[in-house]
Amino acid sequence: MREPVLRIKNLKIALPAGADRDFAVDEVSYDLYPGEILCIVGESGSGKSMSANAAMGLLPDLVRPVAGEILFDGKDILKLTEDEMMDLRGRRIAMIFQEPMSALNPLMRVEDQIAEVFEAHDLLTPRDRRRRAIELLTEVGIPDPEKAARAYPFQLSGGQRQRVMIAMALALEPKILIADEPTTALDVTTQAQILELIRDLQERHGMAVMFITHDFGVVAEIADRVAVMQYGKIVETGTADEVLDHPQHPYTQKLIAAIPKLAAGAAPEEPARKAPILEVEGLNKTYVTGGGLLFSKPRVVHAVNDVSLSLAEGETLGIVGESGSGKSSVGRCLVRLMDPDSGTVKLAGQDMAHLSGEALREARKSIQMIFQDPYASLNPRAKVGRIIAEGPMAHGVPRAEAYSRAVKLLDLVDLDALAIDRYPHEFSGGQRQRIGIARALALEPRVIIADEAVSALDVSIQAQVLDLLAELKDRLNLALIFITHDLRVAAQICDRIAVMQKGRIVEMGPARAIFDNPQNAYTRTLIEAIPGREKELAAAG
Amino acid sequence: MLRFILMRLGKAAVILIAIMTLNFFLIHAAPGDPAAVMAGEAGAADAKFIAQLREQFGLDKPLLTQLGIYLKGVLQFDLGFSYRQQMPVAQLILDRLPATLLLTMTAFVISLVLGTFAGVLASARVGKWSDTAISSLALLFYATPLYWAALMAVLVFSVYFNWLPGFGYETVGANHTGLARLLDIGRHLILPATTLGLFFMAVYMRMTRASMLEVSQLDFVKTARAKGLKRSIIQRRHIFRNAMLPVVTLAGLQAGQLVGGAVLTETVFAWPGIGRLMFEALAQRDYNLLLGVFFVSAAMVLLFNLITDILYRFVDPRIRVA
Amino acid sequence: MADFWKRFCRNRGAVIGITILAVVVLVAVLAPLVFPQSPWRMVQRPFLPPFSMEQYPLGTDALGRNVMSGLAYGAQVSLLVGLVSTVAALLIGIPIGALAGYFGGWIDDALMRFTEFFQTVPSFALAIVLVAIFEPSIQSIIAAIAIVSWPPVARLVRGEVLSLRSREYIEAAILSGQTSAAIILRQVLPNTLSPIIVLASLMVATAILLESSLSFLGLGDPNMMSWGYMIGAARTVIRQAWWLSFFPGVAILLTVLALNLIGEGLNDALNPRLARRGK
Amino acid sequence: MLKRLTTLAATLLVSTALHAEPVAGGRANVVIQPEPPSLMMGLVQNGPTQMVAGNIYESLLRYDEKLQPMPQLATSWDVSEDGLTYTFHLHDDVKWHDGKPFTSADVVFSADVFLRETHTRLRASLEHVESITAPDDTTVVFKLKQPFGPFLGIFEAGTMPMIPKHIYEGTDYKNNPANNTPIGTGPFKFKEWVKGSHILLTRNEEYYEEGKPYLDEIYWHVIPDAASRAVAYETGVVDVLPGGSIENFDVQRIADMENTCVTDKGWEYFGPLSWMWLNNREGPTADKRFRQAVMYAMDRDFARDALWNGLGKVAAGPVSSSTRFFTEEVTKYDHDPEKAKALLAEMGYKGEPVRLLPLPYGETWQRWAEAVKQNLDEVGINVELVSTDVAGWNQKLAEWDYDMAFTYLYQYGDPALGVARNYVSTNIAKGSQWNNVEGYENKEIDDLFAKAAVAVTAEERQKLYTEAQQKLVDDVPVAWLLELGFPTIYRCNVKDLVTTAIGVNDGFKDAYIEK
Repeated sequence: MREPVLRIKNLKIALPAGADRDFAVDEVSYDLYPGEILCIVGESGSGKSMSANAAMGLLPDLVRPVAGEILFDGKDILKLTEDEMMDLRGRRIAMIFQEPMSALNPLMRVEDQIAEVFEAHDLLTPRDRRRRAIELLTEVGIPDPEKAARAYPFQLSGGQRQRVMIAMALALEPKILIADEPTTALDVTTQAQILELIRDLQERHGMAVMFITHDFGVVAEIADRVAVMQYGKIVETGTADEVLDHPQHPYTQKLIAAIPKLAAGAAPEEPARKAPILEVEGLNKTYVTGGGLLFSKPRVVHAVNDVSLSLAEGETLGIVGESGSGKSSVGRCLVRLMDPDSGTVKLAGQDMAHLSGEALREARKSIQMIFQDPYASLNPRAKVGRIIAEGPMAHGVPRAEAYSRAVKLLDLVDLDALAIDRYPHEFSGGQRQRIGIARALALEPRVIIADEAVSALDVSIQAQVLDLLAELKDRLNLALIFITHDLRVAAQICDRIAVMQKGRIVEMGPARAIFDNPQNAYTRTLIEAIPGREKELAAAG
Repeated sequence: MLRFILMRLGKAAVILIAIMTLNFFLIHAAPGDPAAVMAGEAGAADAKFIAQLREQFGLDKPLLTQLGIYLKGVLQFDLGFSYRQQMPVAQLILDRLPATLLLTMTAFVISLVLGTFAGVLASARVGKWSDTAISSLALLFYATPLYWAALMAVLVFSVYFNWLPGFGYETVGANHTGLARLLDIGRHLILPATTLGLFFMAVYMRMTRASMLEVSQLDFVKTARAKGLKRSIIQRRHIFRNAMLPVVTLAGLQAGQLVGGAVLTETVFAWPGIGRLMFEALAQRDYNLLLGVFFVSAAMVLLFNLITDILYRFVDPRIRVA
Repeated sequence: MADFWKRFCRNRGAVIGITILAVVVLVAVLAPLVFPQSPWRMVQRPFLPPFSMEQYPLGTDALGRNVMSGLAYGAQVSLLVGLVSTVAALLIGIPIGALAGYFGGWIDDALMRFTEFFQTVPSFALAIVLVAIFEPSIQSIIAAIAIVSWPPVARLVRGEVLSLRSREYIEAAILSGQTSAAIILRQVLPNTLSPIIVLASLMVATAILLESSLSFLGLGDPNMMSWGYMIGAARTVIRQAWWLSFFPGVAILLTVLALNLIGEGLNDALNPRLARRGK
Repeated sequence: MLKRLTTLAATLLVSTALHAEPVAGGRANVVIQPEPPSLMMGLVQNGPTQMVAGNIYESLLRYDEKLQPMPQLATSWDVSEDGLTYTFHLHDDVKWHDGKPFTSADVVFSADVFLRETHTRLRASLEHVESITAPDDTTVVFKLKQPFGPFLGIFEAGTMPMIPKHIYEGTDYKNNPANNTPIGTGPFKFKEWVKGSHILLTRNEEYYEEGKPYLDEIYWHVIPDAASRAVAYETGVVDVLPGGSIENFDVQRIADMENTCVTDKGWEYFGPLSWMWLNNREGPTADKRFRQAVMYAMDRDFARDALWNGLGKVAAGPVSSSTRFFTEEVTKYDHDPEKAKALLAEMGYKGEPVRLLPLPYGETWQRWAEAVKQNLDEVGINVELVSTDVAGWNQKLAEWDYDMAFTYLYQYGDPALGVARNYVSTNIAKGSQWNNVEGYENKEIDDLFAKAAVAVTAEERQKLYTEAQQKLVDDVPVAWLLELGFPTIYRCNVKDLVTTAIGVNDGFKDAYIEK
């Protein structure tokens, strides 16, 4: 076997006093070989990006390595001076980050930011730097590189920014590229492109890539080898195939089992549909932005464009789409958190879209929502009991009764009755999402809209919440609209799926049919972009 | 850009007229009027004399008519006539404005330059003793009553050591010309400008420090470090430029406020500026003059807000293009 | 609460601040007991230097009044004006900010133009005019300070409410059928409390400075002995009696410093988020 | 306190040092406070205007410190036996600053036309005049309707300044552009006025008195801050601090400086007398016993010593001791809190609040009000200080909206000019701060003042005024405080600065700077 380009041996990184554990990384060892892509996988808080940051000398202020070594070119990086580190960074080891939105300086032109890499290492003349910047932008596949070079970051899309980041990382032909969740913030189709680009460049330049991610789908797409981390320790390493197909460690097994399977869930043929409880007809919503008093020209965005759909009792309808597709706007129009411009929303025969005041208040009891962010969706200053009981009380249920019902609801979502007297911050993300569900159920609705309800959760928690939702739906005979960007999640839970693009529903049908036989080109692109799909199909096939 | 400026000017005009109207009513709500004051100063007066004055000043007309006349004048860039001073208001203000602008702008520059410099320094040594020293000093300046600092400065530097003049704009009666005059004014400027600047120096220092620390936590700083850039370049090019955005906003707000807010400093140092002019005009119910001073100081605020916005558009490309 | 105290006390400055403030409050409360005579009473020869007579450790002023007693009674005025005017400013600023932030649209526009308007008039000049017009008295001073200091409150509250407004728990409250009033009072405002408390502690400091500045210019309540008045009265005699302006100045400085330190401590303890934002 | 007094008294002595031969040349740097609104003395007669413009404009006479008339534009004058005809003989070679000759026509224009319209105080005196005529270019004759005792006292520059007829006749006086470049006959000409900075007067080379003035120019410094004015003197920027230009608290320190002379002379004509208006119409102050209690409660000696550097005198009554017909034979009000308490108890005063308006003219007055409030508090009078600015103070007095209010007024040398106006019931009218503001009504007093004004002989007038003073002091219509002693501070090498009863106001004509 070849010599590893980077060896991490018994690395221990201490966390500041008062953290939930002593070491972010505990006795971690692994090697990175030239020309391979090593994926470090783990859920949030597993310490998966710590060792990479240590290799760059970019650990947060209060976090420091206390034992072990990181060998690069025969030298221990941890023992290098800051000047030696500076020489290493960018030239020998480069790094790209998760948030392309904030990883670029908003006040500098793209070309200047790329040129800085050469400047930092005293290479090339200013003019050559600029020329190279454009070459690099061309190489990472940015359309109109000349123009992009003159642009400011905010003028580029997320995917383009990540390409700029990659261009900067590639500038000095480093031996190692560290990619810290580089596609997590991107839409699925963009993600597929970026993954392909990284793969492609890695092969062309023969770099070693350390790719940090939480997403096994991404691992399946890109990894040569995999290291799985939990609580600061590596629990399993191996080639991609070994780990994905035959995980040895129970944690790895659990994680992989929790991934929603594309082929799972819904039956092959459409079940007999019950009577519709919600019928949406010709829904429209446009935003006007900009447009001052007198002078500037307003910009019109058609967020919801002539959307019609229906939802049967006990049915789960998925609305999927990338960011900006209008899927959330549809959900918000349905509950009237947003007023549609036109169209009807018939809930059990009553048109929600044109109610107001007391009538709207009353009608909303039947249609409730579960939100995305488990932290922002609960009032931090209210106890859980109040959070759940408030709705019924607002509708005239006496306090004592509302609270006793809250206890029952907590039981329903598998939480302890004692939770009633505690504050939201005392709960984990998954538990909070359960509280949110209990709150939505408190008014005994017939329809629940779940807006990206599991997107912020780790995959293992996500699986539990999805199971809970499925169970509750059956027990309470609820109809569910499930809005998500994650097609795997949609595939697992939905009976039918509506695919949205630019405010329109481009395709709608039974989940199975959509995945197996998409009719629309965009739907096809979406499905093909699902990371790990091919591998999964291959394994299933 | 031009459209932007025109729009802002239009808005400013509306605000100005609203301010003038409010102040007009406020001032007329005060007991006494310029006729009573001037009668009082005349050394002897009777009701007839005062009535004559009122008629002469147009104070016998209904209040709304007076307001109309005044606003009409303002729209024609005529700030009226000060009966007490027997001069056009615009001229009185123009006589005093340079002194105020000199004082406040010097204080502004001193405080902005030293404040941000100290803030950058402190943020670079966060947690070390030099940071503690700078931060404590800033806190101290922040809590010091401006006028008291001025008095103490006079006591120490002017009375006790006799190093610097403790009052006035220039040596009265010295009749310096050219460079000598500039130097003379400069010497007179040191104490007032410094004491006026102390508070704002503290403000800018604290803000710069906080902003630098905040920006240094942002992702693009990590990107810059990952490129292998030197710390000093990162500090200057990446952190400082971004950290200055909120400081610029604040500075713009305060530069405008300074013009009207220098009353105390001008009082302690007998600085012949419009702050004191306002105070005198107020005591004498010199309506037109007082309104004029308000007009000018409010216009200054709006002007500086506009300058800030324009500056901001140059510094921050997001606003420029969007 | 205990947790809050722990975090608060971790800030050494805050502990110093609260100690100083406690002393000032104590002095203000005990003033009538320690100095039963009016602070205006002429008790000794004028311009008695400090530390020359045990009975009058800080000397006497131009009329032979006890400076020490004046300082003690001045603490009452400073604290009273600081507190009451801040409460008044909050009572103006919070509703305006909350309404503007919650309802948005033209209500927001109108209220914010109104606020902007007040920010365009130089605030100290406006305070001077207001006090002069309504004649200097404790009420007019408090009113003037409140009128010039509410806009930052309104802006802060509006900003907070605006960001809370789109929080999902507010949307959940709307969906659960709660009325706007209930949502503002029960869901929104309690969550803006931390930054408001921090701002309020700094506003008390600013109000004390403002009151002292007004008194310094001779626009204080002539019947109340205040620190600003003492400095203002001492200004003309600063050459022969430095102590008359020095001691009250130190008193203001310490009190304002204490409040600022407390503000920073509160900031650290109440909202780490805002602490990072600085200001 | 005693030590302070002796020092200042000693300094006062120095000022009357020996005279040497006058030297020509030099510039006097003088403080002017506040900045005058205008220098056109025919239109504005307030303190600062008179102080500066007193060197530009002149009247027919000047007065020595005993208030005896001295020649100015008039070289001599005759009074007829019946006291009804006053004839003035003018200098024959006087020129206005613009070169035009000054003649008796200017006098007639000034007194009979211009000032009658613009000068409220003179207008009252001119009521007694039947006609003003100019038989020839150098003679002016005033004919009176009835004898008017103080008539010879109104020919002072501030009271009857000579206005150039050729500039003002037939114009709108108030808006005449010449108001900005005043033209007089005085020893100094107007040169420039930089508002907020200084006023410069230069020597009138054509002045009709041989060799005078000695100074080349007078530079009036506008320094609007009392402490700064003191510093300006200390640092040598200014050489003369006219009375009232620095805070009283600074006087002692400045007076102690080397080469510094102090005089309290030069105010005899004005005889500034301070008192508190007591509203005789309503409230506790309407009760004579309350007003007497106020007199007993006040420690006026303390105020003089602590606030006025021991200068001035405790006022005996309505007439200043430098004014003609003053008498000491009146009831004395010493500081006697017990007597005050007894009087209050007698009238049944229950602590009703009384509002006290300080005079908004600087720190001394504010401190004085505080001291008086404390004095009154100590005998049980519930005083509430009301803070006002100049405008508010004027308004409140003019509208009688007060209980007690500080003030000080000039007496112009004669009770008929500067005293009667404040006590006679015919002079009760809203809208003025100078008349019978307290609302005192007493027929006897009205009669006494009326008779005294037109009595022909001095003895007769003295008798009537003595009686009036005695009655007034018993009634206490207002609470008299001090005859104010305004110290003029100057470098001792500035000689002959104060030579008349109006002091610095017309003093630079004779002043010179010793080399």
